[in-house]
Amino acid sequence: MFDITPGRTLVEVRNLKMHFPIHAGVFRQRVGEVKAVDGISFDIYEGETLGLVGESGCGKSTAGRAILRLYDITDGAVKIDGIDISSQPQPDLRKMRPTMQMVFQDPQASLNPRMKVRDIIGEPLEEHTSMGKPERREKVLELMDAVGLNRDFANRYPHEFSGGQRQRIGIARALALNPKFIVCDEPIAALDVSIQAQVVNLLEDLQAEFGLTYLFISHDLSMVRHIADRVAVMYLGRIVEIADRETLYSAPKHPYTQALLSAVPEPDPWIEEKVERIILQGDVPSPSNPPHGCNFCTRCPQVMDICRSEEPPEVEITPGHRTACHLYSNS
Amino acid sequence: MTNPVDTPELPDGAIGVLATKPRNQWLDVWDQFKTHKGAMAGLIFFVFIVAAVYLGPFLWTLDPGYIDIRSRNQGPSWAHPFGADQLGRDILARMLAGGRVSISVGLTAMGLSLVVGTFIGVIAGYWKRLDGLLMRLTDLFLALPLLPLLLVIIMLFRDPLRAVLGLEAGIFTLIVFVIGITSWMQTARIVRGDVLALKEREYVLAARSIGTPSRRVVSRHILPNILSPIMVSATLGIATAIITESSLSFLGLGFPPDYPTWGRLLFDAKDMIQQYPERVVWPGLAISLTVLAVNYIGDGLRDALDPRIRGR
Amino acid sequence: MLNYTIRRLLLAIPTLLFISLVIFLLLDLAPGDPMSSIPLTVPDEVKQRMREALGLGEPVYVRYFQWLKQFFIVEPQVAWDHWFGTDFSEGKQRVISFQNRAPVMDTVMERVPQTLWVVGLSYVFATLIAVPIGIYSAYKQYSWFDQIGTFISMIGFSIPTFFSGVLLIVVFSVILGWFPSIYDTTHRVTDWDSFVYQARQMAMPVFVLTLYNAAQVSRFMRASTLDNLNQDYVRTARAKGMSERVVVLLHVVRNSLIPVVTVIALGVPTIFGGAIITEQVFQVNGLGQLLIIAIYASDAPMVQTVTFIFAVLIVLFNLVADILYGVLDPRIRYD
Amino acid sequence: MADGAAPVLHVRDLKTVFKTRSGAVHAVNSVSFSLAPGELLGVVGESGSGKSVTMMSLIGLVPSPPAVVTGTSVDFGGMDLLTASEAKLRAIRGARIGFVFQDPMTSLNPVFTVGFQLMEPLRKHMGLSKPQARKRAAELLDLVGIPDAHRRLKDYPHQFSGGMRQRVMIAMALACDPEVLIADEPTTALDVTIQAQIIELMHELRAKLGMAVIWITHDLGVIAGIADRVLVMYGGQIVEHAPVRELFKNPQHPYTRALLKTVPSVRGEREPRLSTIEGQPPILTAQPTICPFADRCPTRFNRCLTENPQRYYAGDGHDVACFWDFETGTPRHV
Amino acid sequence: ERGADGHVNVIYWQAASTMNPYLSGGTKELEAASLVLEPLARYDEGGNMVPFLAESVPTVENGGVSADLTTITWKLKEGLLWSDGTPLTSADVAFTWEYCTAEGGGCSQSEKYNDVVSVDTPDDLTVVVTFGVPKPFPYGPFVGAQAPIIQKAQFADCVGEAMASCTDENFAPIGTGPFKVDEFKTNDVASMSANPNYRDPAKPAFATLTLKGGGDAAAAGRSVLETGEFDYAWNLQLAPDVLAAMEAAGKGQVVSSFGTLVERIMVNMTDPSASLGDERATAAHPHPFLSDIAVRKALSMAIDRELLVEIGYGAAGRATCNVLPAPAIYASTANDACLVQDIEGAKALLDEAGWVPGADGIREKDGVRISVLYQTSTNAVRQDFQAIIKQWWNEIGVEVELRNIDASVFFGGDAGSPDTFQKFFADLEMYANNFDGTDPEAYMANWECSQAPRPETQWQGNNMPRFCSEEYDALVAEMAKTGDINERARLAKAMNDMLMQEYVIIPLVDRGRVSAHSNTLGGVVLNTWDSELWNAADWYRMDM
Ligand SMILES: Nc1ncnc2c1ncn2[C@@H]1O[C@H](COP(=O)(O)OP(=O)(O)OP(=O)(O)O)[C@@H](O)[C@H]1O
Ligand SMILES: Nc1ncnc2c1ncn2[C@@H]1O[C@H](COP(=O)(O)OP(=O)(O)OP(=O)(O)O)[C@@H](O)[C@H]1O
Ligand SMILES: [Mg+2]
Ligand SMILES: [Mg+2]
Repeated sequence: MFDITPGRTLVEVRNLKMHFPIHAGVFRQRVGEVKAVDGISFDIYEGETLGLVGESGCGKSTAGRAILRLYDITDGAVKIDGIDISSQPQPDLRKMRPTMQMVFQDPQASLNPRMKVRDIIGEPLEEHTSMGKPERREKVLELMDAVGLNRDFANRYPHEFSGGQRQRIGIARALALNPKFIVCDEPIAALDVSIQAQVVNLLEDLQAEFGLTYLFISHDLSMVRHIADRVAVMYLGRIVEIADRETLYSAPKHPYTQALLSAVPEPDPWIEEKVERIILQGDVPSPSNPPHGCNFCTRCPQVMDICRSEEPPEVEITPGHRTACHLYSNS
Repeated sequence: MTNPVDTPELPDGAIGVLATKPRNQWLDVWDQFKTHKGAMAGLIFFVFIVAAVYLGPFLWTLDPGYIDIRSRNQGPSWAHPFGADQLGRDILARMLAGGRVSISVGLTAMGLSLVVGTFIGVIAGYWKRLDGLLMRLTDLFLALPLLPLLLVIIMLFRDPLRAVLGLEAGIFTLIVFVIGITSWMQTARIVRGDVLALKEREYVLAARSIGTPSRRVVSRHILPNILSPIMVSATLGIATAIITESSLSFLGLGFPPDYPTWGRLLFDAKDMIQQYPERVVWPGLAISLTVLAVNYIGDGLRDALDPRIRGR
Repeated sequence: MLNYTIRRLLLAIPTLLFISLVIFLLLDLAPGDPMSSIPLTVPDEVKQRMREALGLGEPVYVRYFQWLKQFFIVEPQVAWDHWFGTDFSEGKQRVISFQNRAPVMDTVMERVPQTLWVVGLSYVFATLIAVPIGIYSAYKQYSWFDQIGTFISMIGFSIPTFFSGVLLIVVFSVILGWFPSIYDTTHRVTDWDSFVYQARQMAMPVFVLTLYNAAQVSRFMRASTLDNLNQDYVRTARAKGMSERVVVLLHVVRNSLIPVVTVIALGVPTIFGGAIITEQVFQVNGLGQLLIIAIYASDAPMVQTVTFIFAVLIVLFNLVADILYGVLDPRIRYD
Repeated sequence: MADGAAPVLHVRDLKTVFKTRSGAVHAVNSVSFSLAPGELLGVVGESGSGKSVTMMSLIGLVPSPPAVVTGTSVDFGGMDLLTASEAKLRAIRGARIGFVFQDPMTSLNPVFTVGFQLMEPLRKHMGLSKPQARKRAAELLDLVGIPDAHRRLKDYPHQFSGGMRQRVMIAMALACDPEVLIADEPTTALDVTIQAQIIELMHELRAKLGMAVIWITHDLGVIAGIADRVLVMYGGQIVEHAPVRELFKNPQHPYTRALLKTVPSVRGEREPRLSTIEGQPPILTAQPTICPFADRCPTRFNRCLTENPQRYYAGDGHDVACFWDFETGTPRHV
Repeated sequence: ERGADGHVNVIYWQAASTMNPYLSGGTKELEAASLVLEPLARYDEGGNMVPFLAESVPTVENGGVSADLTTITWKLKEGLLWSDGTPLTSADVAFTWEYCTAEGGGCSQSEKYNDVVSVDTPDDLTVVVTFGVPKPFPYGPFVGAQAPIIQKAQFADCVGEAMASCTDENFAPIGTGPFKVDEFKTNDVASMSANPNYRDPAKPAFATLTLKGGGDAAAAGRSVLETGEFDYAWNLQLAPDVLAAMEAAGKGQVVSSFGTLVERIMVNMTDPSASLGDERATAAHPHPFLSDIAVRKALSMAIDRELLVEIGYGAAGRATCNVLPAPAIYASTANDACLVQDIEGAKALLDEAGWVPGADGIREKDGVRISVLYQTSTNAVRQDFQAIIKQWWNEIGVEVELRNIDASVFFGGDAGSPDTFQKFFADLEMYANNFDGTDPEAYMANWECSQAPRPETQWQGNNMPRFCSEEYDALVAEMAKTGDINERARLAKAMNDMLMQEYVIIPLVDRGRVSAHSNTLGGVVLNTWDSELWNAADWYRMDM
C-alpha cells in the first residue's frame, strides 16, 4: 500500500531507555545493567500498525512495556496522544490506562486461571467505569461478540478454551475501554499456524472497526509483513532500521535486516531454492555487555573498523526510511 | 474452490471438540482428590474426628471434670465406654474435650501462621522495597531455635496472659499464638516465591496495564492463585500444630494438668502404660491418626492441585 | 560464590547479634527464678545471698554485654588455649551456669558426643534409607511399594516420638528385655562386646528418630524425583540408549538430590537441638536434655548459650545449604 | 527422493493410545510410512497432531504406561522394533537412530558437562575408552560448528546459548553415525537467524554423512527448503504424503490446501487477507470412525461423516486420505 | 571385703548438677555428695543422731555442750584420711565453716552456721563451735547431709567469690565417704569408685558406683523394678497401682519411710482482695469469712485424707492431722479426728455459724459468700487434689475457684510477681514443706507473728496464713530457751495443736519417701532424716 497518508502522531517515543540493574559483590552493589532497551525513538501514527521485529532477547517486549509505562523507565520520553507519560507517577497513570492497552504473547499465561471469562473481560470496566452490574454484563457480551466468542462461554474458565479462543479473550479485554493504542506483544507466537491467521484477521477487522493503532511486536517477519504498515527492526536494544513495509521488505538497507529477511524460510520450494541466505555467525551478545561501537559489529558480514569504535548515527535514507549503520552514515 | 455436493450439518458429538460443560476448577480438584484413596480416607476420618469432638459432647454429656471417685481406674463399661481415670473422670468425655482443644489449637494455630505467612510472603514478594527487610525477618525467625524459645515464651507469658484472659482462654491464646508465630516462615517463603513468579505472569502484567491498583492485583490475581500451596501448607500446618501442642504438653509446658488435651492425657497416662494401656493408646492413637489423616489430606491436595497430574 | 559466602557471613553477624539480644531479653523477662528449685527449708535470706552470688543484681544491659564478652571473647580464647596450650584466657570470667557454677561450654562439649552418636547417627541412617526409598517410590509411582512406602512415611511423621518411644521401651525393654531402657553415657566402646552394648542401647532412640527423619526425607526425595522423571533430559538420555539404571541413578538422581541435599543440610541443626523429646524419653542426656533441664532450672546463662549455639548452627547450615545448592547445581552460581 | 532403494525404516499401521485417568487419548492412529536411505522426510501438522508421539513410539520412547503402542510392524534393518526387547531397542537408540528434540533448553541434563553427555553414547555404543571418547566428542562439536571444542567440553549446558545447545543435541544424535536421525522440531524454539544456521548445518552434515532424516516441524517454509518428501499429519493420522514439490504444487487434502494458504510469505505476493481454517483440531478420545478433519472441512459431504478415509493414490508417490477429489471436483470413487 | 561386690547402679531421675552441696541446696545434689562427703554426725533412719567423723555426739550430759548452751565441742575420730590419703584434721572442719560463711560465695547452707561466732581448733582432733546465743539445739553446723566437711587443702582457693570458679573441685570434691568421684558429668552421671582410704577397710563392698540421673520417676522405677538395669532408684513418686504393678515384675522391691514433709493447705487469715492495693493480704484487713474458725474447720472436715493418699501417694503417703508429724516424740495425737471425712458435720457446723446456702447453693452470711480461690503449684498430683477437694467443698456449699501457678514462679522469690506463695493473693494455697534434721524449733517458729510476709519484709517470711497469736509467740520464745528434749517436745506439740485447732493450716498428707532397690542389693536402709544414700558404705550384693 503506497497510499499511506501519515496521520496524526499518536505515540511519540524519544530516546527511550530501559536498563535493569545488575547487583553483585559482597554488598550487592550495582555493578552494571542489562541494557534491554537502549535509546529508541520512533513515532506511531494514528490508525496505523507499526511492526517491531527482532530476535529473541533484543528488547522488543521491554520496549512495548516501557512505552505503556509498565516499567519505570530509565530515560527518554513517551508521549501518547500528546500527553507525556514518561515520568508520571503510577497512580496518575491510572487515568491514562484506558487509552493504551496490551495484548500478550501467551494466551494461557495472560489470563488468570481462577477468573471466569466474564470477570476477566469485565475487570477493566470495573476499574475504570461506574457501570452497574447488568450494564457491565451487557458490555462484556458485546465485546465477546466483537471478537467472535460465543456468548454462552461467558461463565467458563480460561482453561476450557483453545489457544485461539483464549487470545480472543485477551483481545476483548484490551478492547473493553475503547483504547486508541494497543501494544500487541507477539500475540500469535504461541498459536498454531492455522489459528494464527484467525487472530491476525480479527486484529485487522477490529482495527478497521474501531480505528485502533497497533504496535505489533513479533519475530515472525512474514506475519509482520502481512499486518504492519511500517516496520522497525531491533537489535540488542536499539532500532537498526525503520521504514514502511514495502521499502523494508524489498530494499532492506541495514546488514542485519538483510540477514534477518534472508533467513526466513519460504513456504514455496521454488522460491526457497533461489534464496540467497546470509548466514550470520555466532550469537547475539549479552545486553548487559554490548559490544563497543555498533551493536551488530560482532556478527556483521560487512563490518568495518569504524563499526568497532563508533556508534553509528541514524540516517534517513529516503523519507520515512531510517537506518543506523556506518555504511550509510556520511558517505 | 469447487463447492462440494452438499455440506451436511455435523451431528452432535461426532467429533469431540471441547467439553462444552462449564466446570468449576475446584470441582476438577475435587474429582482428582477423590481418586486419591489415602486422601479420601484421611478426609473422612478427619471430618469424623472433628464432628466427634465438636458434636460429641452433645451426645455424651458427662462432664470431663466430674469426679466419680467410686469408678476410679475402671476399665471400659457402659457408664464409661473408655474407662475412667485415676480420679474416676470419664475418659471418653476427656478425650472429646481434649480433642476439642487439640484440634482447635491445630486449626487456629495453622490459621494464624497461614495469615502471617501469607501476609508477609505476599508483601515481600510483591513490593520489592520491603522484600529485603521482610526476608531478613523471616530468616531471623528461621534462625531462632524454636522449641527452646517456645518453652521460654510459654513460661514467660503463661501467667500474665491467664490473668488477662482467664484460665482457659489465656493459655489457649498463648499456645496458639506461640505455635502460630513460630511456624509461619515456611509459608512465607513459599508464598513469596510463588508471588515473585506470579508477578511476572502476563495476567498480572495485564491487570497492571489495565490500571488495577496493587491492592486489587494482589487480592484478585495473586491470592487466588497461590491458594494451592497455601492449602497444602495449611494441612501440614494443622498436623505440626497438633504435634507441637502435644509435645509441649509432654514436656509439661503446655496446657495445665486440669485442662485435658490429647497430649496432656497421653502425658498423664504414660506412666500407667502397662497397667492401663488403653489410657495411653486412646490419646496416642487419636493424635497419630488425626495427624496421619491430615497429612494424607495434604498429600492428596498436593496431587489434586498439581495441574501436571490433574490434566485438563 | 566467594562473594556470596562473604556477604552471607557478614549478614549473619547482625542477625545473630539480634537473636542473642532477643533471647537474652526473653530470658530476663521470664518469671522463673533460679532459686525456685531450692528446697523451702533454705531460708529467704540465704536464697537472696545465693542470687547475688550469681550476679543477678546487675542491670540487664550490663549482664548482656558481659555475656557477649564472655561468649565471643573469653570462650574462643579458652578454646584456643585448649588447643595450643597458650594462656590468653587465664583468670577471665567464662560463661558460668547458674545450676552448677561450671563453665557452660564445658558442659556443652561434654554433651556433644552422645547427641552426635544417637541423633547424628539416626540422621545418617535416615538419609541412607530414605533416599533410595524415595527414588524407588517415585520411579514406581502408585505401585505397591510406593503405596506402602507412602503409608510408612506418613506414619513416620504422624506418630509423635514421645508416643512411639514409650511404646518401644515397654515392648523391647520391659517385655522382651532386648534393649536397655536407660542410655549409659559413660559407656566406652573398647571391644566387640562393648560395641554390641553400645549398639543395643542406641537401637531404640536411633530407630525412633530414624523413622521420623527418614519419613520426611523420603517424601522430599520422592517428590523431587517425580519432578525430574518428567524432564526432557531424561527422554534425551533414553534416546541415547542409556540403560534404565543409568537414566535413573545417574541422570535423574543427580538432579533430584539437589533440593534434597539442601533439605538435609537444613536439618542438621536439628540434630543438635530438635531431638529434645527423644533424649528425654530414653535418657540420652544430650544437648536437648541439657537445655530442657536448664529451662526448668531457670539457668539463664545455660539456656542463653545453648540456644544461641543452636541459632549459630541454623544460620550456618542455612548458608551451607545455599552454597551446596550452588555447588551441586552448575546453573546456580551466586552473583 | 531415493526411490528404488530398500527403505531403512518401514512403519506399518502404528497406533499409540495414552490410557490416562481422564480417559484414553488416541494420539496415533494407523500410521504407515517408510523412509529411504539418505532421504529427508519432512513431517508437518499442527500441534497435537501426533508427530512427536509417532516418532517416539517407533523406538519405545513414549512413557509406558500410560502409552500403549500397537501396530503391524516397524521394520528397521530387518528387525521389528515393536517386538524387539528393551535391550535391543537400547542398542539401537542413540547408535543407529539418533534423536534431536525440540527444546534445547531442557533437553540437556543441567548438572552434567556437555562433554560427559556427549561421551555417554560413544562409550556405551562404540565402546570407546574415555580419552578416545573425549577426542571424538571434540570432533563432533567441531563438526557442528562449535569453536574451541576441546575447552567447551568441560562447560555445562547453561553456559551455551540456545543455538549452540541445539548444535550439541545434534552432535549427540550424530555421535555414533546413525542410519536415521529423527529431529523433532529442532529449530522451533530458535530465532530465524539461528534456524538458518542449523538448517545450513543440516544440509552440510547430510551431504557429508548421508544418513536418512525425519524432520518434524510445523513450519511449511522449513519443509519447503529442506525436505525430499513430506508427510502431513492431522488428528493422529497421515492425511497426505507426497514429494515436496508435488505437495506444494498440487496439494490434495483440504487441510494441506488450507494450511498452505494461511501462511504469509516474506517474498511472494502479499495477500490482502489471510485465509483461515475455522474450528479446532479434534480431541482424540476414541479411534476416529469418521474423517477427523470433517468438522473444519469446506468440502465435506455425507460420506465424510460416516467413514474415515484411507490413503488413496493421488499421483506418483503421492497419496491422500480424503474422499474428495480436487482434480475432478467430485467425490472420489473407490 | 572392699570392692568385692563389683558395680552398683543408682538412678536418680533428677540428675545432680554438682557434687558440692554448698553450691546447691537441692536434694539431689546433697544426696549425691553424701556418697563422698561426710558430716561429723548424721541422723539414722529413726531420726537419732549418730557420729560419723566425730567420736561421739556431744551433749550437755557428756560435757560436749556447755551448760550455757553456747559452745559445742566435737572430737574427731582418730586416723581419718581423705580419699587422697592426707589426714583429716580439725582445720578442715573450721575451714568448712569459713568456706560457707564467706562473703560473696552464696553458700546455700549458710543457715546451718547461723549464730556461730567462732570455730576453734585447739588440736588436730578437737573442734569447738561457739555460738553468739544460747543454742538449745547446737547440732546445726557440721551435722547432716547439708553440712558435710570439705577438704581445706582442696578448697582453700575457692572461698567467697571464687567459690563458683572452682569447677574441678566442685565436681570432684575430695571426701572421707565410702566413694570418690572418678568422673562427674553435670546433670547426667557420676562415676565413682571405692575410697581406698575409707576408715572401715572392709567397706564399701562395691568397687564402683554409677549415679545416673535423668528421665522421670516411671522410667527410674521401671529400670529397677522391671528391667533390673539399676539397683537403686530414688523418690518414686508414682501412682500406687503403678508401683505395685512394677514391683510385681519381681526384680526388686519398693521401700518407703516417713519424715516431716506434709502436704498442707494454708488458710489466708487476711483479705487478699485486689481492691485493697498495698494492704492486700496483710494483717491490716482480716479475711471476710476465713477469719471465722467455723468456716476453716468445715473446710478441713470436708476432706477425705485417706482417699487423697490413695490417689496421690499410695505407699508414699499417709493421712495426717498435724503439721508436725514426726519424729515420734513430737507427733501429737490430739487432732486425729480429722482423719475421718465428715461432710454432714461440716454442713451442720456452717449452718450453726450462720452460713446458710443461698439461691445458688453457695453459703453466705450478711452478703458475704463463701467463695474461695484455691491456688497451688502446677503439678499433676496437686491438680488432682484440687479437683477432688473442690468437689467436696462444693458439696458443703463452698464455691471454689482453682488456680495453678508454675512452680518456678510460685516458689520463686520474685518480689515483683503477684503469684508467689509468699504473697498469697488467694484464699487458700497448697504446698508441702518440712524441715531439715529432727529438730522442729526453727520450723515451728515459722508461724510467729513477725514471720508474716508483708511489704515491709519484701514479702519474705514463712508465716503464710499470717497467723498471729501472742500465746504462740510465747511458746516459740520458750522453746528457744529450753534444752530438755521432753520439754521441747511438749512445747512443739502445743504449738502444733494450736495451729491445728485454729485450722489456720489444714494438713493433708504426710509424704514419705518411696524408693526401690533390686532384690540383689543388700543393706539398704531408707532414711528420711538424712541422705538416702547415707549408708551406702554398708550396701552389698546379695546372691539370689
Ligand atoms: N525484569 C528484568 N530484569 C532484568 N533483565 C530483564 C528484565 N526483563 C527483560 N530483561 C532482559 O532484557 C533483554 C530484553 O528482553 P525482552 O523480553 O524485552 O526481549 P524480547 O525481545 O521480548 O525477546 P522474546 O522474543 O524472547 O520475547 C533480555 O536480555 C532480558 O534478559
Ligand atoms: N504422556 C502423554 N499422556 C497423554 N497424552 C499425551 C501424552 N503425550 C502426548 N499426548 C497426546 O498425544 C497427542 C499427540 O501429541 P504429540 O506430542 O505427538 O503432538 P505433536 O504433533 O508433536 O505436537 P507439537 O507440534 O505441539 O509438538 C496430543 O493430543 C497429546 O495431548
Ligand atoms: Mg518478548
Ligand atoms: Mg511435538
